[in-house]
Amino acid sequence: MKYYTQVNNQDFEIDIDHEDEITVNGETYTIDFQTLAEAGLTSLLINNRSLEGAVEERGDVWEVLMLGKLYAVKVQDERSYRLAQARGVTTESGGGDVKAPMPGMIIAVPVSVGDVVQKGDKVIILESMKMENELRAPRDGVVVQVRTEPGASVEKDQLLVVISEEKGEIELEVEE
Amino acid sequence: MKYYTQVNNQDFEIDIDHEDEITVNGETYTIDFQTLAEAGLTSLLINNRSLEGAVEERGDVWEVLMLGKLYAVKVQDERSYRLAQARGVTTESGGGDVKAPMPGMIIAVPVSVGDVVQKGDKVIILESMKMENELRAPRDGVVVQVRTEPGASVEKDQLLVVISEEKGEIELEVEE
Amino acid sequence: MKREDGLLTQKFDKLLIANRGEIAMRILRACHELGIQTVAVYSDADRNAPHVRYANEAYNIGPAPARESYLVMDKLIEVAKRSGAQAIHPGYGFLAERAEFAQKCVDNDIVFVGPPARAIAIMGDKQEARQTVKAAGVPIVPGTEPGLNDEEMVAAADNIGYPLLVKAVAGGGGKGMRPVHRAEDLPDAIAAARREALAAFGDDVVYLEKMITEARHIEIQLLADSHGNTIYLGERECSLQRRHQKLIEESPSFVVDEDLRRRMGEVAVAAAEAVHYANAGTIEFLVDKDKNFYFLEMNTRLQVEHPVTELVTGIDIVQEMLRVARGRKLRFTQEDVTLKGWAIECRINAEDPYNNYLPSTGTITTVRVPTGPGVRVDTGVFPGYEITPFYDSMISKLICYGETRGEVVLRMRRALQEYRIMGVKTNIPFHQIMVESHRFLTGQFDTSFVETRFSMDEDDGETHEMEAAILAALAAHKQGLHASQIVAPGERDTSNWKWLSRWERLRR
Amino acid sequence: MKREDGLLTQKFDKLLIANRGEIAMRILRACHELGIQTVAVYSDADRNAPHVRYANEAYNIGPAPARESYLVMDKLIEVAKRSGAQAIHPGYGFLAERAEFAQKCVDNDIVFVGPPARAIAIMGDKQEARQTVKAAGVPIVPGTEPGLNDEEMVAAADNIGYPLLVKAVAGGGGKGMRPVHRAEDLPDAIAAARREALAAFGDDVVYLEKMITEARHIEIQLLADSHGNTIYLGERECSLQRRHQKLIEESPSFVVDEDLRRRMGEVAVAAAEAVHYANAGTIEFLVDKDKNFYFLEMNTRLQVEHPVTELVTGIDIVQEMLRVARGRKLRFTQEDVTLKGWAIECRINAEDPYNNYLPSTGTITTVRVPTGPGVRVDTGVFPGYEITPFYDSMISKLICYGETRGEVVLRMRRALQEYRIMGVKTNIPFHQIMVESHRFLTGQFDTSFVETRFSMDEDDGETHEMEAAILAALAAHKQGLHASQIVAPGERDTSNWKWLSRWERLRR
Repeated sequence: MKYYTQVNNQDFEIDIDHEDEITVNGETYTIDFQTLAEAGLTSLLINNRSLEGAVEERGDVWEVLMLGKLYAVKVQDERSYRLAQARGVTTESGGGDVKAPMPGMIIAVPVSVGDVVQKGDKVIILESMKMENELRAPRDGVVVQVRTEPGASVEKDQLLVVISEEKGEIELEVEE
Repeated sequence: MKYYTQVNNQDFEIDIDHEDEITVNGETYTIDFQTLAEAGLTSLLINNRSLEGAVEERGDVWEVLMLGKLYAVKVQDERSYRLAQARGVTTESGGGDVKAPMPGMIIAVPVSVGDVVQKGDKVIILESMKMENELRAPRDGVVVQVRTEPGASVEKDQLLVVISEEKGEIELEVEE
Repeated sequence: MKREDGLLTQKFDKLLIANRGEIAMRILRACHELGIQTVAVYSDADRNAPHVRYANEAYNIGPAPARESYLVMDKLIEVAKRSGAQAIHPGYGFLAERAEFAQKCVDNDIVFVGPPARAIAIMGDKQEARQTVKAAGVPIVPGTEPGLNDEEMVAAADNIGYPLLVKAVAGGGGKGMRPVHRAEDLPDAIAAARREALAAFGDDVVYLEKMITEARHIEIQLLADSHGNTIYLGERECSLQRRHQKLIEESPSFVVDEDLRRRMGEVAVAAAEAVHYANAGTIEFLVDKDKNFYFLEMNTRLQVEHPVTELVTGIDIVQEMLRVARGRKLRFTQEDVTLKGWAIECRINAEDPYNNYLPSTGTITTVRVPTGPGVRVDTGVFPGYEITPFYDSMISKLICYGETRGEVVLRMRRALQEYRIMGVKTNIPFHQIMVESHRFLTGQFDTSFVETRFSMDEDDGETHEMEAAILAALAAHKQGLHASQIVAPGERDTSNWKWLSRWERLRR
Repeated sequence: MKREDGLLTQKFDKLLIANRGEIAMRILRACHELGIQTVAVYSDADRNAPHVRYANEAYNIGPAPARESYLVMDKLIEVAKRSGAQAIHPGYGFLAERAEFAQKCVDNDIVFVGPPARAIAIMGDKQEARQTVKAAGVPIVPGTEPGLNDEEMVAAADNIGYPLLVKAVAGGGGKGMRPVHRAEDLPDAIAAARREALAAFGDDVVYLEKMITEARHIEIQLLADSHGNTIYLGERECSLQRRHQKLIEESPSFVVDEDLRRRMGEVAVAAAEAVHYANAGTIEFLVDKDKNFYFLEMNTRLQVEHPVTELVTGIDIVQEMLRVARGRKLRFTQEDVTLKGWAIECRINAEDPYNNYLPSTGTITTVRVPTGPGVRVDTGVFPGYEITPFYDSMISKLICYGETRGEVVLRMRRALQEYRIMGVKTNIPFHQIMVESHRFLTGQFDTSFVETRFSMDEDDGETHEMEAAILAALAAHKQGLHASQIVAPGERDTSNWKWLSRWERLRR
């Protein structure tokens, strides 16, 4: 079975047809893959290299924690991949959403609809865990929606601001 | 609901009718009982005393590990208790069985059928984990069965020797 | 013995811990090692927390917000009386530096394991603290009086010069504090500091202080008994901070030699004696590049980073706090205190270093702490523990000890690699990159290093994208195989898949 | 550098660990802290073991029985060559004291992290060892030559006097050893010792030795480099044993003063130098009640109980082993070695102290290790780990450190209480009763204490039958409630209940 994976902007085509063998971008490796009793932990021997990773499906990505580092891996089987290609959906979709990373209270909203922002600009100040936290624009673009206001209490993952890459995309983004 | 419990030869009658209250041998306590995310762990606040116990059902007893000590608790609801009383089954049944506590090889069987043994006498020498382990008579009595021989490989919990309290009990024990 | 200034010392055999998390666990352990019975308190959010399970007794004190539970003095006093606890240890944070609470304990004949109320009050008022220690001959940083209005402060700022700091009188731990580099930013900074201080401490009085640049934050740990003996237990290097939150602490410091240690120690003892201090406390200093040191503030409590001092001195500070509070004399003179080896602490927080260090809430699913030689973990979390917005985001303290700084850094590197925390994001990658960085290894850092000269992109360690992709693909494949055995292949149903994933975990 | 006697020292950056369990983890950690790449080997039973997951590379070497995997020298040499490992650390047990293996490594140009093969061979032959050290002026226990037949031994026994010990020439760790108190028991004991030695070591040659009564087992840790420098790192008190298996070790010893330590240390160094020893090793002594000490044997390897020495000396013994094997000089002279504080180790075994200490097999379901100040845990198990009859029953080593023995005993008590291991029975209750016992607290014990004067019934601590009954009833009740929501109440169906129990766990 073929899988299309993407992590940190790197793509890997992975074929899994045998229990003890894997092909990655055309190169074949001997493997021994085990899921462990501790929730989410896995052990992989690949050409006798040993790797332990914690793997959890979270939303539409697989999170892999390995040697202290966290990787978000998008995994698609052939069918999903082809469908996505046909639809023209890029893996960047949703990249303009600013969501609340935790519950809290909005202290300030330094942007308004129509503002042009650059990646890294402050768009929301959220108080939580006794600290003021700055939420920043995930990309260059135009503020197309502001869904909150100072003083509002927000839940985790609540959508606060939407930034579109170009003005023409506004409709499309909202539909998604 | 009433439960009859027995642990280390002590009996406790326990009534559980409310979530935050328990009656033990007629005395009532305020409780807050929680099962934790780690398998088998529980937390009990009883009149504000805090106890953490690991609880697992194992065979016909509940094993409770608390403050480093392991307790084997027999728990019967009213119906099972009455039935058992009616049948006259005592909690001592099976106390004459010598089973293999782990897999291994039989080194010696120092007793034969018909031997009179005292509690603590060697009845089997089993090699396992690179050590010779002595299995001892669990009570005074007469050897009524020897189900193994030197050189035999045995599995965990395999019945090796049966010791009857009195000769007359032989039939009954075997039937059980 | 009861003193005028609110110091009560007497024997006790049952103690209430007015705190939660890792520090509650730390105090519980010290009590149990001394044979003292323990009483825990918990908010509705903490019923299953380790400190509740580990204590001899536990009492609910209200809803999750600290203001309705851990900060309600009368509830704590009432639980102490009800349970028969003759002493209260406040830990750090919450009520630890509230003179009123220390006094309330004493008024109820309960030993407060800390300094006298009067000492807390003086040192808690940053301005009074500065005046008091200045009079005792302790060098201080130039700044303004408190209680000026915004306009007066703006005027005073020019005399002090930039950069400067806006600081809340009631502040601590970086809250209610703002650095200002240009005059035009001052009004906003004053407003922000007032707002934060009001929210955190109910008091919006602020003042200005000169900012010492290229400064190191170095603090001296003190121990004092109620018989007039005060000693210092060497220094802690705490320069690695972000937004005034300490991230890595170590002892000894790279830049402190025997002579500087003795001079700072003696000044710190003088500062404490100026307020008739008792129990454990810390004098924080700024040390500039010419090794001049200035009094910053006194923390009149146990500190988060106390373990590094415990490891290099061999003295259990929390046990000493309890002994001193019982009225015993210190078991050490200054000459008995020797430093051996090196210790480093990394604070492991639930936050995302790749996303502006935003706190990460959620439920911790898996925890495996590093063990083995030279590794200590002080933690209050466990699988099933929920990181909530109610309390701070610290998960644990990972502390390593060894013969030399080099050995400890390498040990920390392997301990960070061993640590497994799933369910929330953590700052372990931050620590990993930091302990590999040239500047950390060579001790070339000051308090502004993390914010101005450190980046997560500096990572020159290996990354393992391909291996991560393989693990994810194999996990997805294995989940798919299970699923196909159960449900007919077809349109992917997410809820169903999730159930199957759990079901698979169950079957293992 | 390659010596005639089988000592090869040279730089290496990749090492194979020819072991498993906690000691494999210990060595892996030391390697990673020194930047050495690691190669693990594993039997079919150990695919998921931590040492496999933690190493950089891992190779299967055969079926679960050690004789078909961990003891097969050629497989290990082959994996070392295949993986490019230039060194092998044998740990303890398995091939650690097989001169043939040490020599095979050297013949293949692989560094054996241990002494020269010749030293292993001499010290491994108990009789030759006695003769060699006797010639070097080391006091030894009276006994017979080896290789006598049963009749000759029975005749010789009368000259030695009872009680005496039957010991296997190839023995170690209590295997192939039998105490004999009366002449009539001697023939059986010889037979049993021969049988056990044959099974364990493939060699049934035994000899007799006088049994020193009321003796303490005290050993001296040595470190030697390949440049002729040998130092001692103080003593370990290992008298608490059962059937010659050590259960609790500590450093320093209650009965060793500065003078005795120096004299034993110097004798130990002389014994090691007599065989041109290199790397880490231990001289075991029996110390009688008049503080006479007798050479018992030399362990030519790292010992299980090395951590207590690490904690009181501050020296990482495993890292030193690796440095010395790379040909480096010792970084310490004898004068640099100072003891500070006290350390105690409890071996946590999967065995039932209430049932004649029978080993307990099964799968470990839950593990929560104690943490916090002064606690170190060296372990190789985890949830899902199966305790099998193939390997020994040690789960972990729990080591506590503190200023004084009293502090450490109290710390050990709380650490034992914190430890949670579910799925198999453990000897934690044994340790709990021991650390509370008057004789342990006052240091009044010898090697026969556990077997002859200690009983699990001595427990005068509290027991909590009622609380255990309540927990069990509540758990049963909760399970029943869940069950009644799913299946119609009626005849109890065990398989169904078990499923529900798991289902409940899943839903939490």
